[in-house]
Parts: sequence; C-alpha cells; structure tokens
Amino acid sequence: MKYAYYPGCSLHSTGIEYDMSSQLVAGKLGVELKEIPDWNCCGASAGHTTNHLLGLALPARNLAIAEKEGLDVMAPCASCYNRMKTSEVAVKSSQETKARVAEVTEMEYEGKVGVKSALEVFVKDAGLDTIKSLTVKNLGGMKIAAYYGCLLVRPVGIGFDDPENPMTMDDMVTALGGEAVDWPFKTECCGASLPTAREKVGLKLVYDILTIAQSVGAEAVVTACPLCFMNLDMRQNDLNKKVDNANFHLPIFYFTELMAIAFGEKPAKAGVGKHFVDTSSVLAKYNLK
Amino acid sequence: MQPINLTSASAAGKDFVEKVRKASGVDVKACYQCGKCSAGCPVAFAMDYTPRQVMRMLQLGLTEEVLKSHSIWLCAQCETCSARCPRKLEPAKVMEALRIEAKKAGFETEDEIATFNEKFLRSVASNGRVFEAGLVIGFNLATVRPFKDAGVAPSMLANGKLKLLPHKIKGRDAVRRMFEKAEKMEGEHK
Amino acid sequence: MSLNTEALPKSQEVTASPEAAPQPWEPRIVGFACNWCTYAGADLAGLSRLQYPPSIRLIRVPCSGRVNPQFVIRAFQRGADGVLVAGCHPGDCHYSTGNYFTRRRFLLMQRLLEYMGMDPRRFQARWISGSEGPKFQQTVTQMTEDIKALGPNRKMRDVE
Amino acid sequence: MRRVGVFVCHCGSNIAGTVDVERVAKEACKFPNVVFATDYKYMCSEPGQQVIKDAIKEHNLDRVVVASCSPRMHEPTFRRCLESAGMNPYLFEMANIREHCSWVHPDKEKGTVKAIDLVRKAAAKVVKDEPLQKSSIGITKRALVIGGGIAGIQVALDIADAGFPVTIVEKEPTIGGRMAQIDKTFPTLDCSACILTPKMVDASQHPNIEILSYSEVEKVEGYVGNFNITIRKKARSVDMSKCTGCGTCWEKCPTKVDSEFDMGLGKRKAIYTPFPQAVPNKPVIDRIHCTKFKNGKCGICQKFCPTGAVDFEQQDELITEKYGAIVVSTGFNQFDHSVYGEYGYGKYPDVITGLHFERLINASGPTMGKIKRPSDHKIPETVVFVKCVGSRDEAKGKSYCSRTCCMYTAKHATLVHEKIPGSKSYIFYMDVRTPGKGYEEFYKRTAEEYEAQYIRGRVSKIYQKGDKLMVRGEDSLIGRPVEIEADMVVLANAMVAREDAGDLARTLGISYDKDNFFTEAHPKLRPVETHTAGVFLAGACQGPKDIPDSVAQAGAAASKAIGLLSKTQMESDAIVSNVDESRCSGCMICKGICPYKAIDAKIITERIGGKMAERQVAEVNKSLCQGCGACTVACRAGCLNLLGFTNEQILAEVEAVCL
Ligand SMILES: Cc1cc2nc3c(=O)[nH]c(=O)nc-3n(C[C@H](O)[C@H](O)[C@H](O)COP(=O)(O)OP(=O)(O)OC[C@H]3O[C@@H](n4cnc5c(N)ncnc54)[C@H](O)[C@@H]3O)c2cc1C
Ligand SMILES: Cc1cc2nc3c(=O)[nH]c(=O)nc-3n(C[C@H](O)[C@H](O)[C@H](O)COP(=O)(O)OP(=O)(O)OC[C@H]3O[C@@H](n4cnc5c(N)ncnc54)[C@H](O)[C@@H]3O)c2cc1C
Ligand code: SF4
Ligand code: SF4
Ligand code: SF4
Ligand code: SF4
Ligand code: SF4
Ligand code: SF4
Ligand code: SF4
Ligand code: SF4
Repeated sequence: MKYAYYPGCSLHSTGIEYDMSSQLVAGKLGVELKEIPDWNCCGASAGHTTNHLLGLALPARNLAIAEKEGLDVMAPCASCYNRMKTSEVAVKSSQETKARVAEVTEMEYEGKVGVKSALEVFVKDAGLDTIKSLTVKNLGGMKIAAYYGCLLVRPVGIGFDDPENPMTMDDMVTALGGEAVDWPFKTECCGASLPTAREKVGLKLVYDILTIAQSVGAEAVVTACPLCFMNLDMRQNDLNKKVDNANFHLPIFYFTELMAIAFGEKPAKAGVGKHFVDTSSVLAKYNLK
Repeated sequence: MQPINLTSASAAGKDFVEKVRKASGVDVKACYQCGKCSAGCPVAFAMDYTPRQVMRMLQLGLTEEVLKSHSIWLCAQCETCSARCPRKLEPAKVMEALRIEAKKAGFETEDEIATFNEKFLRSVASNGRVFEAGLVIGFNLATVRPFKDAGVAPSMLANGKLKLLPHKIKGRDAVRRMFEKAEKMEGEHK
Repeated sequence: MSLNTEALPKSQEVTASPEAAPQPWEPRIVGFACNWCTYAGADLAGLSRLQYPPSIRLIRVPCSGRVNPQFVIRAFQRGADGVLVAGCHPGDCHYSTGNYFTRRRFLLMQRLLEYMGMDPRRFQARWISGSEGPKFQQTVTQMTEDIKALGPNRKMRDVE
Repeated sequence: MRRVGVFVCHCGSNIAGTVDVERVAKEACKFPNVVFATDYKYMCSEPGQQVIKDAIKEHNLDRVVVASCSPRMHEPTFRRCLESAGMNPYLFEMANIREHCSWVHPDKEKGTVKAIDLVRKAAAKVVKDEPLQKSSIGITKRALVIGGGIAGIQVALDIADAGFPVTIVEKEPTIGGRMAQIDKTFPTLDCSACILTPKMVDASQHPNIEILSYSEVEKVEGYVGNFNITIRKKARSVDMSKCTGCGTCWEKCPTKVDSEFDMGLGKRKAIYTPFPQAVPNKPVIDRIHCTKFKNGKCGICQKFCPTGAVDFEQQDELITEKYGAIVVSTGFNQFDHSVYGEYGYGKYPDVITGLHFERLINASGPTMGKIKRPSDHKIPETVVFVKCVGSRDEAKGKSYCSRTCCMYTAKHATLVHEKIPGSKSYIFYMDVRTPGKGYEEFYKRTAEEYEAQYIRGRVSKIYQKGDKLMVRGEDSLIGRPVEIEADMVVLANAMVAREDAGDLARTLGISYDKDNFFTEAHPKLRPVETHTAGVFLAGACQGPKDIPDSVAQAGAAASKAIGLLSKTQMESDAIVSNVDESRCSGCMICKGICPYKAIDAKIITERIGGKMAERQVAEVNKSLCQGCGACTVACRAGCLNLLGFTNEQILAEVEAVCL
C-alpha cells in the first residue's frame, strides 16, 4: 500500500502529534507514505467561502501532483480531506469545472487519483483483524468517546461512513481493547476556526461537546482531525477560566496516537507528551505509559 | 417595523436567486421552510438570521439584508444543514455563495471572521502554506487583542507546534498566480 | 390495404360552385383525434363557437396510440399539407398508457419525416384535452398559418 | 356493391344556417356506393329516425351515414335506430358537420365544402364497416376481498348484505387490521374496539361471509366475472373444526414472544391469538418460536387441549375458487424510521411511533392503558411529538403527506393531557392539515383546552442526555433554535404501502405508483376501480387514508362490485382488437403493450405441408380488451386490427379527405 501523503499545514505545526503518530502507524501497518512534493495549503473554509474556484483549485494542485506519481492521496486532516474530496468530485463530475480548475492551477488533474482520510486507510482498509493482531498493549477497557467532527463524514453520500452515527473509530477503539462509549455528539461541529475568530460562539460548541462526552462517562476523547483536536484540547483551560462550574480535564487523543500506543510504541514517540490536557494519569491507569 | 414592499423586492431578487443557483447549485425556491437546517446548525444561536430565514429572505428578494447579515460569516461550513435537509437542498453551499457575493459587494459584517479569513489566505498566497504563528499574531493584532491566545504560545513553541518562521514552498509563485487567476476568472464568470 | 381512388370524384370538381371566384389556396390538414380528449376538445370548440380555418379534417380514433405512422405517411402521399396527431395529455390517457407510446413513436416519426426532407412544421403531435376547446382552435389556426407560409406539400405527393 | 344511405341533418338552423345541406346531400349521391341521400330538419327526432328506417326498407340500404352532430352525442341513438330497423348497428358512421363545421366556420361556401368532405370520409369508411357483435359472458356471483381491515370488513358486509357470497382472505390470524391496534379514534374519540369489534363479529356471523384468516392469495387467473383464484391457507397447527377457542393452550404455553400486535411492547405465547377479541378467535402456532418446532420438545399445548385440536403435522393447503369480482383492501404499514440517524436510528427506546403510543394508551394494552415509557416504565411528564416523519421528506422518506398524522397526533396530545395530570406536550409540525368535518375544531381544542404547545419547525436532532431525550428544533415562527428536555418522543411516521404490495399488484395485474400504493383508474372519476376490470380498491392500500375515508371508499368499492355481480351476463364492447392468426408470428410484442393484459399467447394446431403442426399465436381476450388500439400499431406484421377502427377503415378515411 502506497499513498501520497498530504499532511496539510496543521500537521506541520499545531497538529504535529498527528503527523508523528500517523507515520508510526503507517510503518506498523505497512502503509508507505510519500509526502506530496512542495504541496500547498488547501485553503480550508476561508478559501472556498472567499472564492469558489480558488477553493477547488488549491486542493487540485496537490491532487495533480499526486496524479503525476499515480498515487491516491491520504489526508489525515478532516478539513483538508473534505476540501480535497469536494475538489475531486467537482472535477470528476464536470468537464467545465475540470477545465477551469486546470486553467487556474496550470496543471492537469484528470480525477484519476482521489483522496482518502487517514481513518479510511488505517482502519477501514487495513481491517480490524490486522489492527487486533498488531495490538500488543490492550487499552484495558478505557472508556473513549469517538469524536469525528462534522466534515469527515460529509458531504452525505460521498463519505466513507455513516453521516449521523459513524462507527469506524468506535470499531477501532474496540479492536484496541478500549470501550467505545455510545454518545450523540460524534458529528457535532466543533466550530473549526470560530473559537479563534469568534471566541464566544466557538467556545460554546466546544463546551457542549465536552459536556456530553463527560456525561456519558468518557475518560478520553479520540479524534481524527487537528482542528477538532486543537479546539477540544487547547480550549479546555479557557473554558475552565471563563465558564462557571466548568472543570474539564478530559484527555484528547488522535486515533493514531492510540493505535501507536496499543501497537507498543512509547506514547512520547507518538507525540502524546505535547498535549495541553494531561494524558499521563489516564494512560497510567491503564498501564499504557 | 417598516413593511417590506414585496412587489419590488421579488422583482429585484429574481436575478439574485438565479445567481445563487448558478454559484451553489441550490434552488432556494424549493425550500419549504421547515427549519430543520436551523435546528441542527451549531451556530444558529449566534446568528442574526437562522439558515432557514436566510433561505426565506432570498425567496422574497431581500438580497441586501441577506448580504449584510452576520449569519453568512458565522456559518462554520460544517454541512450539518445540507446533510439533513429533507428537500435535499444545501444551505451550506448557499452560505458559501452569499459570503463571496457579500465580499464583492463590500459587506463584511463580521470583521473578525473576515479578517481572519483574509489573513489566512494572505498567508497562503505569499507562502503557499499557512504560517500559523504569523496568522494568529497577525489576526490578534488586527483585531486589537494582542494577548488573546498568547498564554498558549510558549508551550506550543516548546512543543514544536509553532514555528517562528514561515515555511515557504517552492511553488509559491504558482500559488500566487492561482489566486490572481481565480479572482479574475470568478469575476468574469458570474 | 389499397383503395381504388379512381372511382372517387375529385373534390376540386365538386366544390367549384358556379358563382364562386377562384379561392386562394387553403392548406389541407388531416387530424387524428382521440375520442376522449381531442375529439371532445374539438366538439367543445364547436359548442363554444370558436372559429378557426376550415383546413382541418378530423379522423376519430379511440386513442392517439391507435395512430399508425403509416396513416401519416399515406396522408402526406395523398397530398395532405399537414398532419396533426392529438390526444390526451400524458398521464390523462383514457387507456392509461396509450399516449406514452404516441409520444415516443411520433418523436421518431418527426425525425424520419425530417430525414425525408419534410418540414417538421407539417407534422405535429399535440396534447389537447376535452376542456381545451381554445387550445384546439389555436393549434389549428397556428398550424394553418405555418403551412400557408410553407406552401403546398409537393415533397411526398404521389406522382400522378 | 354496397348500398349506402346518407342523411344530412339541418339541426334547425344550427347546421343549415351555415352549411348548404341540400347541396351536401346532392353531392353525396355522387359518392361511390351511395344509392340514396336526403336532408331533414331534425335527424334525431322521432320522425327523423323514421326517415332513416323507411329509407332502409325502401332502398334496401345496407350501410348508413348520418351527417349531423358529434358522434359523442348521437351515435348511440342512431345505432339503436338501425337495430330497430333490423340492421347490425355497427354498419353506421357519422359525419360531424355541426361541432366540427357549421359552428366553427361561418363562411357558408367553405363550410359546405368541408361538410361534403366529411360526408365523403364517412361514406368511405362505412363501406368498409363489418357487422360487429358484442360478446357476453356469464358471471360468477361471488366476491373476494383481500385484506380484512376496517375497509375489507366494510366491503364484505356491504356485498354480503346485497346477497352475494364473499370470502375475506386475511394474512394475519385475525381480521381487524390497524384499527384493532388503535385505542380511540379522532375526531370523536370513541373507542376503536367499541365500533370495530361488533363489525368483526357481524362479519364472522354473516351467512354470506367466509373468513379465511392466516391465508394469502397465491395466484390469479381468468378475468372479470370469472377469476380463478388460488388461495394458500397457511398451516395454523390448530384444527379449526375442533378448536373451541377455550384458551387453555396459550395459557399453558411456556414460550413467550414479543407481540407484533403490541408493537413489541408486550408479550404473547408461541400459540396465540393476536388479541382477545380476535376473529376467528382460534389460535395459531408461531412455528418459528414454538419449542416443539424448534427442537421437538414441549407439546404442552397439545397435551392440555381438551378437544385435541392442536395438530403439529398440519400442512399449508391450496384451494382454488371462482370469483366474479375482487376488492383489494390490504391497508398500510408504518414507515420505518430507522433511517433517521439524527433521531437515533430507531435505537432510543423512548422514541416511539404513533402505533406504539396507541398500544401504550390502550386499556387492554401491555401497560393497561398507563402511558409508561418503555425504557424504565416511568410516567413521562414532557412528551414531544414530531410530525411528518418519513412524510414530505424526499431525502429520507416519501414526498407525500400521510393525511392522518396531523389528526392522530392531536388525538395523542389530547390523551396525554387527559391521562397524565400536570404533563406537557409539545408538537413539532410544518403545517397542520385538518381537512375533514370537525377536524379543525378538534385540533383547536388540542391546542387551546388540552394545552399542547405547537411549534412550527422540523426537528433536526434527538439525543439521549442522561434519562432525558433532548429534542432540537427551530421555532420557525420566531426564528430561534429551541431545545426541549423530553421524557418521551412520539414520531408520527408516514403511512406507507405494505412491503408486499408490489408482489400482490403483479399477481392481480393491477398497477401501482412510485410509492407502491395501488393506482385507481382515474384519480377523480374512478377512484375505486383499477385498470383491470373487476378489481376494485378500498382503504389505505390506495393511499394514506383515515377510517372515515376508508369506510366511504369501501362502500363505493362494494357498490361497484355489487353492480358487476348483479348482472346476469356481462356485455363487452364490440370495438375490440382481433388477431389474424394466419399471419401472426407469435412474437408476442403486442402482449407487453396492452395496458389491460388482454393479450396472451395460445397454441394453435394447423396443417402445414400435409402435417399437423403446433404454433404459438397471440389471442385477444374480448372481455378484457378495451379497444384502445395500441397493440395494432405495435404489431410489426400488422396482423392485429381494431374492429370498428381497422387499418382499412382509417386509410379509407385518409384517402377520402385528401382528394
Ligand atoms: C398511529 C395511528 C393512529 C391512527 N388513528 C386514527 C384515528 O384515530 N382515526 C382514524 O380515522 N384513523 C386513524 N388512523 C388511520 C387508520 O389506521 C386507517 O385509516 C385504517 O386502518 C385503514 O384501514 P384499512 O382497512 O385500509 O387498512 P389496515 O387497517 O391496514 O388493514 C389491512 C388488512 O389487510 C391485511 N393484509 C395486508 N396485506 C395482505 C395480503 N397480501 N393478503 C391478505 N391480507 C393482507 C392486513 O393484515 C390487515 O388486516 C391511524 C393510523 C395510525 C398509524
Ligand atoms: C373555487 C372552487 C374550485 C374547486 N376546484 C376543484 C378542483 O380543482 N378539484 C376538485 O376535485 N374539486 C374542486 N372543487 C370542489 C368541487 O367543486 C366539489 O367537490 C364538487 O363540486 C362537489 O360535487 P357535488 O355534486 O357534491 O355538489 P355540487 O357540485 O354543489 O352539486 C349539487 C347539485 O345539486 C343541486 N341542488 C342543490 N340543492 C338542491 C335541491 N334542494 N333540490 C334539487 N337540486 C338541488 C345544485 O343545483 C347542484 O346542481 C372546487 C370548489 C370550488 C369552490
Ligand atoms: S432544511 Fe432545507 S427545506 Fe428545511 S428550511 Fe432548511 S433549507 Fe429549507
Ligand atoms: S454549514 Fe453553516 S449554516 Fe449549515 S449547519 Fe453548519 S454552520 Fe450552520
Ligand atoms: S341529430 Fe344532432 S344535429 Fe341533428 S337535430 Fe339532432 S342534435 Fe341536431
Ligand atoms: S386449547 Fe385447544 S380448543 Fe382450546 S383454544 Fe387451544 S387449540 Fe383451541
Ligand atoms: S408446543 Fe409450542 S405452542 Fe405448544 S406449548 Fe409448547 S412452545 Fe407453546
Ligand atoms: S398529515 Fe400532517 S403530520 Fe402527516 S404528513 Fe401530512 S402534514 Fe405531516
Ligand atoms: S405483435 Fe403481431 S405478430 Fe407479434 S404476436 Fe402480436 S399479433 Fe402476432
Ligand atoms: S386494443 Fe388495447 S386493450 Fe385491446 S388488446 Fe389491443 S392494446 Fe389491449
């Protein structure tokens, strides 16, 4: 298995743990990742809500580069994945769009290669049996809420999992020996860049998600997106200061971190030391240090 | 409250509805105002008009009010509305189209979000990628909140999460050209 | 299926009434009308005294689906300047599906005629319901105008 | 040489005012085969008809043309006239020189020319007319009703009261249908059982009604008046002739199963009747769950049965019977809301459907009429109703409105208010549709006196939070998102067709719409007939319907069936399609075209080169053919012809008007 790897801006900065753990997991699963040479930012939501064509062209340039190498792209970030998927579908379904995009990018993207999320590659394609067989450190029944965020499963009909109650990450948690708690906010939006741009609005969304996760007894939340991760992890401190009675200490993990740990890697090697919310006690509780 | 003159509003709004349809693929006339989009929208509580109301205002031809609304900027593009609309409409795409139109018309009702987006894109245009530290600092300076999020910066730096210098890609000129071309072509297209 | 037309007097002969000045050319349109909708629509036009050019001769059929393309060809061969096939609106067919066949069949028919060099305006398929007297009137009027502009059909007329 | 007579009518001045009728008659004399032509003031009047009859005799006419008004008006009149003159009534054509000529062409000269053309056309056709006969067949004076819900019961009672034997085929162990599950009925709130069970008993005791419960229609052959129906009587494992319905067996049976009748909220035994007032009140064994059938042990019911009625060896039985008419009344199902992920994919126990609610509120239901939520049997204080679930939702369900749910939701909210003091109901709706007598008033009372809070908006998400259900909607009238912490949520699921409706439709040869509801012959004017002669529709199988509408339609369907069965002979029109067997190649393309399934293959034996050989050809069933003529055009060999509108006749008309 070989993929063109699209880390996106976040995995080289705020989401560095995701990058580190993804590389580890890929190695364990025998997935070869080749970073797209000289890739550019996908534009995120700022791109397509400012200029529709630009929103399609920015990801298309990366896809075009990958196409030259004949490789499908793996994009761990949900937002990058969503933008690339949108671009892929748009180019595949309209000759006119394809031509316009090509004109902007000055590169040919034929739609011969497509994008997959890391969750798809590492869990769905690899298979739960492989994951189970690689697991050497069982998560010991840790209660984990799988949080997918909004974009990973949308647009409806194109995604790889159910849009309202996705299960890929839950199944992974179970395969690793954890307990995936059933909870209703798996796909509620965390606000993306709103907590930065419009703090009050954004924080409420984060607050709701954390509250529900806590109320169902989750000891940790697992995500598959650097933006979700940052909002849930970095904003807990903020919330505790700004919201009455808020007292969150809910460890947030990337799913790849949990996989790496269960596959026997040292947590630090997977980047787990870099979180804002302390992870050591929950890891200690389940002998995962 | 002033009554709305629907005779003139509907006439004027017709072309705009068509424009939105072309840009977003959504025929707002098909919206039957059920409100499911608004009910599921995570930011509707902060909006001045709920997504359903935005659809309604377009139907009635209240173009300017819509373009001046905060809602189109607050929309997080989460696509929850699109996923659940019983009429298979995609309000998220309408929001996108409206934001682009608003920007063209010079209505940027939500300064902070507009500024954030602009800084974000400027970063991409000049480096090819987002320079997060620069973005956050630039954004906070621009919105006169220099110390917002400053508390987290040291630990992020220490963890290698914030780089002090932007990563510039080789193809950044190509990226810059993409910005220019896209702007020109979208301008002509509509 | 051939008919000995020799025995029939030519209509030109019988119509030339002694005192009438030579009349300007009037197109001759053969109309196939389904009994339930268009024939009734034409009846309604009559009951409402809606005037239209005396160019059309309606042949009553149970359903527009009964109209064999052969009938149309024969009409053109015998010198009809236009042919109208009209029946119930799609979905309203008295026999539930007949007019769907008509629709498909006459689309093909139209293309065939065009291929044979016939102006497509000479052959029309229309949906006219039993309550659409005015539509019947307008259809005949319009078709007559169109064909007047085209002149007589010489293309497929049997060589005599 | 034919002898054609032409009669030109003045219609007072209606025709004669703008058409020179005398000249028309004179010209007509010159047409080939025309031996007589005349004009008269009022052709349809008594003396007018006498003119025709006299001329027939005097001139020995064998074909008649009347040039007057539309055949849609007086064709039958003149056909009768010919008949009374001893002629075959189909040797007749009309030229419509009034509606299509005198009334629309004021120019007398042009009008007259056209009138002459029209008469020539009729004369050319009439020469090709052949004597036609209406065919007639006998009728089996019995009706079959498929589906024994309220609609089917009503149909059966009405037909039986008119004196005809009726068989009800019901696939469940009892008749009663959905109405038996319902507690009270809007808009009067009378108890469903109180008005339904007497009807069920009436049906079971009616000398003309036979109930075949636990049975299904397997095969339908024949046609209107004479259907041959094969019915599968599924093995009940109980000998109906011995069983007295004493109930010992189901008391003793140790195997408990979720009750379908109670929507899984209560239990039944493996040997059971669905509910105490079942008709027939005799049990069946559910072989899937019965221990005896699963592993050969048990047999308790058989041991205790005082009459020895339990028969584990019983087999399905196939019977074939003849019927003259069929009424289909197979009702509806509830939409399955497990496609709504945002409402929990049907996995929250306290998010229930309307029918669940009916069982909860029913005094003989699993909770003895106490509204208790399924998860923990607590009495809910806040109940949220969500309307249009699966209805008016193209994305997940059906595009149509289910018509009954606005009303039954109002009913449910009323009952919540009556049964749980201090409770509060919220109803999410998009529109409130109450188009029935007393319906709007009922809804108003629900909102005003029974304090149900109506909120205009579709719910976007329902989720469990602790022991509450959070319901998120928008109050679209004020334009703000709202959230309710509910104890129980009741969804008004769409009414959808039975899952086997398509199969049954194919068995019966009737059509069904995109949603699998059976299609009526005409949406306004033939609402209880189907395109297949002799098959009628009643109740919710044709589309969502409440009880008053189902019963009304049942009455209408019964009267249609009675109308059919009352005839001694059935006459079918003479205008039917005819196969020229000598030329038919047996390709059967025509079969697929006929909307009435009137064409079938048959094998003929003929002598080819001195040897007898068998060959397939098409055959038109004259009682089923409605004379549309579609098949005639489909046949490439041109060997199908529509009598009365043959290719030769129409071509003669074409030639005659093209001169
Ligand atoms: C929650 C709810 C509440 C309602 N409340 C009211 C109310 O208060 N007032 C009101 O007027 N209406 C009410 N209705 C509507 C009412 O239920 C229907 O109008 C009525 O039941 C329709 O009757 P039916 O005989 O057409 O169909 P059904 O009641 O569905 O009966 C059909 C019968 O046919 C049988 N059957 C199905 N398929 C076959 C087959 N292939 N072969 C043999 N038998 C077959 C079934 O087993 C069943 O017995 C309510 C509906 C719901 C869902
Ligand atoms: C504006 C409008 C538009 C409509 N459009 C539609 C539509 O598009 N589709 C649709 O399905 N329905 C439509 N309807 C409804 C439709 O008109 C009725 O359903 C239908 O006419 C009812 O038929 P009826 O025979 O019961 O009553 P009516 O049509 O009222 O006929 C009753 C007859 O009884 C006669 N009569 C009254 N009293 C006596 C007496 N004492 N003695 C003797 N004779 C008497 C009357 O003169 C009349 O001829 C419409 C109604 C309206 C008002
Ligand atoms: S969900 Fe769809 S139909 Fe309903 S209000 Fe929103 S856009 Fe309109
Ligand atoms: S895409 Fe925008 S409008 Fe739609 S639900 Fe998300 S935030 Fe609301
Ligand atoms: S037959 Fe027709 S045209 Fe003649 S008098 Fe009677 S109604 Fe009038
Ligand atoms: S015990 Fe026997 S007689 Fe009594 S109900 Fe059961 S089967 Fe019938
Ligand atoms: S044999 Fe079956 S039906 Fe009879 S008592 Fe046992 S389990 Fe019940
Ligand atoms: S009857 Fe009412 S609840 Fe039912 S589908 Fe129609 S509008 Fe919705
Ligand atoms: S289409 Fe013609 S040839 Fe074929 S089976 Fe029918 S009648 Fe015979
Ligand atoms: S004329 Fe029409 S109804 Fe009769 S057999 Fe042919 S297709 Fe069927």
